[in-house]
Amino acid sequence: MPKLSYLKALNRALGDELERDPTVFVLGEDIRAAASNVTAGLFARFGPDRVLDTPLSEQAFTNFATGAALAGMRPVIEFQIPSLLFLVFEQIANQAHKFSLMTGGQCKVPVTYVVPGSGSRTGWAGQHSDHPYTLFAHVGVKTVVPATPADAYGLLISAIRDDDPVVFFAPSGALGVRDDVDFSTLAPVPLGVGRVVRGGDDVTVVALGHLVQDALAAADELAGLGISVEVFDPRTVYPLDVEGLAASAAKTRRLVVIDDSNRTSGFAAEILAIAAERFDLDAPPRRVTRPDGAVLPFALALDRAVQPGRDQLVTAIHAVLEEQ
Amino acid sequence: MPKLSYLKALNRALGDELERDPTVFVLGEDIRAAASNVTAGLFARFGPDRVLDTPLSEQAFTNFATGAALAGMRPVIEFQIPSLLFLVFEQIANQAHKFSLMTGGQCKVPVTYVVPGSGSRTGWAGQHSDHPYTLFAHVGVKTVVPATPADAYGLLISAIRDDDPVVFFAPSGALGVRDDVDFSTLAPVPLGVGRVVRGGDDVTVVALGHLVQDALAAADELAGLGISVEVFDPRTVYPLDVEGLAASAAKTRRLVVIDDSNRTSGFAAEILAIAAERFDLDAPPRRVTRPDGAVLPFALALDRAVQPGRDQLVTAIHAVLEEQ
Amino acid sequence: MNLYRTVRLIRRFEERAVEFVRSGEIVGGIHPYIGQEAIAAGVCAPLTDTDVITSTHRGHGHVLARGADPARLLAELMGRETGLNKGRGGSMHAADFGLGILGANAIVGAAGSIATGAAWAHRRLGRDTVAATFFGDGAMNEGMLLEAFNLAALWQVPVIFVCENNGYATTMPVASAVAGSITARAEAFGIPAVTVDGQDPEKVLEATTVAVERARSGQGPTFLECTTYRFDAHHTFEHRARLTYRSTEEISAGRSRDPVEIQGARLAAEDRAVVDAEVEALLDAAAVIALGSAHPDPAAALEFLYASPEVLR
Amino acid sequence: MNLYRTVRLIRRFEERAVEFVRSGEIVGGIHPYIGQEAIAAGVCAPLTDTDVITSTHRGHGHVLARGADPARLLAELMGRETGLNKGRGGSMHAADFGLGILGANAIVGAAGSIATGAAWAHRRLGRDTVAATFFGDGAMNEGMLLEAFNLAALWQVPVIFVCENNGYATTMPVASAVAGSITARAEAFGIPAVTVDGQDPEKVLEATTVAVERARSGQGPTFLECTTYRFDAHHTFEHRARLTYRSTEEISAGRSRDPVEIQGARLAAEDRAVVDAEVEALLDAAAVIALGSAHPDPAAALEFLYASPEVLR
Ligand SMILES: Cc1ncc(C[n+]2csc(CCOP(=O)(O)OP(=O)(O)O)c2C)c(N)n1
Ligand SMILES: Cc1ncc(C[n+]2csc(CCOP(=O)(O)OP(=O)(O)O)c2C)c(N)n1
Ligand SMILES: [Mg+2]
Ligand SMILES: [Mg+2]
Repeated sequence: MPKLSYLKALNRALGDELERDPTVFVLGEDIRAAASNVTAGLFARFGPDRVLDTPLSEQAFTNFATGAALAGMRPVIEFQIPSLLFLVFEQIANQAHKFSLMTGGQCKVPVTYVVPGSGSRTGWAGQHSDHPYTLFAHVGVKTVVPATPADAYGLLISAIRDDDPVVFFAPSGALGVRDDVDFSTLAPVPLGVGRVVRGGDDVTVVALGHLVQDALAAADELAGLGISVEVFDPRTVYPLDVEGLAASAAKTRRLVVIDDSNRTSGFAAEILAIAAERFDLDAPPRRVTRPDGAVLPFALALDRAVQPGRDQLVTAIHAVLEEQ
Repeated sequence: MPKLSYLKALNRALGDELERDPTVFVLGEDIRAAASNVTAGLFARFGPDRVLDTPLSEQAFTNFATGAALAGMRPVIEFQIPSLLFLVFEQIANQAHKFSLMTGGQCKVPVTYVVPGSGSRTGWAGQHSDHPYTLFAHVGVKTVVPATPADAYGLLISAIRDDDPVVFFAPSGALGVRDDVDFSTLAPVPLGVGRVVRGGDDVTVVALGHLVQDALAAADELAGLGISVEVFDPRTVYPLDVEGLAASAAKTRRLVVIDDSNRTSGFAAEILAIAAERFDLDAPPRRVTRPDGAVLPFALALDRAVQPGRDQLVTAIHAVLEEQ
Repeated sequence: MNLYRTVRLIRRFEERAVEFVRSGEIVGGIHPYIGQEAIAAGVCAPLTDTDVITSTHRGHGHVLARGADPARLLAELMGRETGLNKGRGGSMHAADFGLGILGANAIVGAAGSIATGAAWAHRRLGRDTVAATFFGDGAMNEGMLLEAFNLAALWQVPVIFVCENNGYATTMPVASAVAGSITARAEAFGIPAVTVDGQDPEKVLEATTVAVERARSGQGPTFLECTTYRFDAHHTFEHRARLTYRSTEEISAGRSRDPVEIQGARLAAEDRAVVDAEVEALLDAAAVIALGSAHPDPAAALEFLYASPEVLR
Repeated sequence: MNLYRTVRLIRRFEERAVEFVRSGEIVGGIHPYIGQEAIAAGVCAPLTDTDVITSTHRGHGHVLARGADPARLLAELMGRETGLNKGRGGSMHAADFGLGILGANAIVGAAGSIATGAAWAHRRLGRDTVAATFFGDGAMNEGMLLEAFNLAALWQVPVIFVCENNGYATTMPVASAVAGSITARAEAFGIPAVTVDGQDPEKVLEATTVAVERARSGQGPTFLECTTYRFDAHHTFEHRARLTYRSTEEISAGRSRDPVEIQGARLAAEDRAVVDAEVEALLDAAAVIALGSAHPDPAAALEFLYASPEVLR
């Protein structure tokens, strides 16, 4: 079977949707030259009206996309850096997200915001290493963080076709992932539906994006000790597949979340809150996250120290297995 | 004893700090005319260099304050509307917050961001009714939401004197609160220290800002039924007084949180996550929040329907008391 | 005649709305457009059916001039189900997509880029749409609006930037807030800019006609600075607060150039009386309709939150 | 002589830094300043001890021209404890508050308003500080920078806005990104603006001297557009990616006006050789120091997160 990389999956999804739907267009910085590679070849294929290089005017071009959406188009914006989403937080959370309700349902704003390379970028330091999916989930903007090339393809297609704004985070740590993929099976993946990536009986590990790989590695490692780990990837942070999560937790009765957000009120906090409200567990659940207020230091070992990783995950799994 | 209103407490705190420390100055929109009343009289008292009317340039004046802080001053910014914090999210979360670590501790950024009138403003609708304290707590910016005039005074003083950025939310619903206050007892209130507002034995209700009053009213109502409610006000969302909370929960062994954030990954989610990790409770904890993705509709009854309120709180308290 | 009817309609609508704020039928107050009516009237007159506008916190005039039903606007201000936005938006979000009104916007400076995107998209979709976007002098200091000027100029977007310079952003005088010159800011982006007497509907119409022509024929954006004066409060809260940032002399000087009178003087007295009576009858009827309309059901508070409603849990 | 020393120092520092990126000693890459050295040199020369600067993602030149120790800058790029920022900042955040270097900034357009606030505050605190803030042509489209122009002009802040127009924002040519004119944008805010040959350190110095004088004497901001050319990649990642947005002819034309050669030609050959040798010795020593410096302890990863450290839990 041919290999498909995560990055190439994004590129393919964009190309397919541009091809299929003439109202789709892509805009962003350096997307013509495809500096991030996500839009490679698209300018040549679709021309300047469908692949629009923007000046460094993030706020205006984000609202520009909202306006274009109000006029009937489906813009996809590529953002070069995760923190650019901070710069346009008003434009997404307070404009695009609110138009439907505020106008009494007169309009829709189908814009997709893609961040290829979210999270630590190995040496890009404090202002370029955020992974802010929790922020958008909290305000109620649909938020996806795919882990695999096939999910990246399928969720990007769904995000573009969705009638609401969707923020799509492609973690730096996942961009290089390559999988064997039968291209004919590539298909839309619905928002809000999680996936059991690996079945297990003793504990459920919830992981998103690049951390799914860490979770699988931890599961492999622990399998050697006779511990059976189930890995659940919600794929969409909001809306969240609570039922899928509940089913897994009901089976394993133990829960650990690994989350590349800050601890306080992060994605993991929501999972633990749901667990507290609804799940019947045999041990207190645990979370492995960035520390509160985390700013990623430049020096590589420090950057790594601030990110949740496999070792902490393994420790947390042992802890929930020992406790009752 | 004289009455002190919450609004007047803010005004008094600003006046006292401007008086005490020549490096303090206030900037914002219409603060000279004191459109919000928070800065009433300050322009006449301290002049244009200390009370600086800004043009509508929120991003630049927020960074301007960061620059002034780097030069040794203690700026206080008044924001007219909570959603203006969305507009300057990058400037607070990605600039002011990160300077200390990124520079290896070479500098500090003691800026205070004050939002008088956060949350629903009764008829100001979708884009003016946010109460975004969770967002700042999540990124690790110090965040306070005082409930009473004395706390408003004391926490604003502490926020201004703190060497880090602090976001200060004064809820619309609390601005009119007036308490009997012995002015000689007004004093700084430390960040990160909660308060048991009302002692009780059967259940702990965690509430912030204007919701403390709702919690007290619910406690009064339930006292009539023989239910003893403890009301815990963390006052600071981040850093959070986990020990104070833990002590209360250990006593009552039941927990309800009322929170004017959206549900997903809100402040209440963090409290429930901590409960799941650390507390030994007799019933699953509950949260009463805004719904996910909430946009406040204009029509008053709809606006009210989307906010967490006393009735839902009472229902939730009954629920945790009935469950085990 | 039409221009007069529009300015008169806006004026009387606003005066009545202020009364409804006082009586409590309108909750949350409004930003009255009184004094600035000539701009909405003059800008909207040359627009055609396929054109679009965006508006501001001070938006009733724009919405009415663009042809919205006063009864539905009033019902919106009263939060009724028959309102333009089904009572979900209120004063600062009034929209009527059927008329190309993409909404008032409560964030100063936000709508310019939305209008630019909409105009560009309509053009891309093969329509000959022109967009007009209103904003105040205060908005000239918002970076996101200045960014929009750049996009519009770069891509020759058919958008007309209408700056209503009423001398103040709330209490902040324009001279203390805007360094340099308003029109120079637009010109710096290569956008032709003119200053127009914003109290005279015909002057505004004239300038807009030129701008519409430029836009329609693919020559891109135009910037109109319309000088005007706000006769009433920034917002009705000011009726209770005592903010002293304008002298009484300044206010009466400002009021002396009343767009309703300026345009009214161009009509025969009897014609004017006919229009006035018509407007009054229309607004009487609007009030009856609005006041008689149902309040939305609180159980439906989250209707319309998502275009794809399955998200809610 | 000093100007030559500075441009030569920056050039050789950057060439060595690019090597260290290749060898893996510098992780994450850098934005080389090669070709633009005259601007940093010319702007920083007339500044005095109490002045401050802010810098950009392409910041090594500014930091060196302002007098930072090359060993500590290099150590920073290598993430070492002896680095300017103790290895916490890296290339895009290099700062030295002792020298008034308020930091490079990784967000395009952000630093202009920070510099404006710092300059205003120093002035308020009784110092005669002038701030110089560097940014690229791409930043001219960031609203927050345009807003800063307004604040600086309104309040007559002693800040010099230095636009390094190297013709591109990453791959985006300035003509496709900036409608109108760069200097007109500053002038529209009432800020005097000049265009300077950014390849000639003396020309830059001359223009800056006038600007510093204006600022120091309370006459407010000045805007300098320095035309220049980036000889190398936008970022070292481009050494691996094949981005084709500049023709080879254009690149060689751009490189033909080399600031090191322009300034070098003004020196006697032997003087130049002395400086070159000195610079090489300095950088040799810097490399030894940097490479020999300790890596920070991962256990201290969150040191400095708060100025008041009690927050961490
Ligand atoms: C971005 C933003 N900043 C501040 C406000 C609060 N505010 C609402 S209207 C207004 C003044 C606007 O002045 P101008 O643009 O001149 O319009 P005018 O009110 O005079 O019509 C302010 C400060 C806001 N709504 N949005
Ligand atoms: C606000 C923002 N947008 C985008 C980026 C990504 N980015 C970094 S440098 C750059 C180009 C900057 O161009 P210019 O200002 O001309 O400076 P130059 O790189 O040419 O020195 C871009 C797009 C960023 N860091 N910040
Ligand atoms: Mg105005
Ligand atoms: Mg450039």
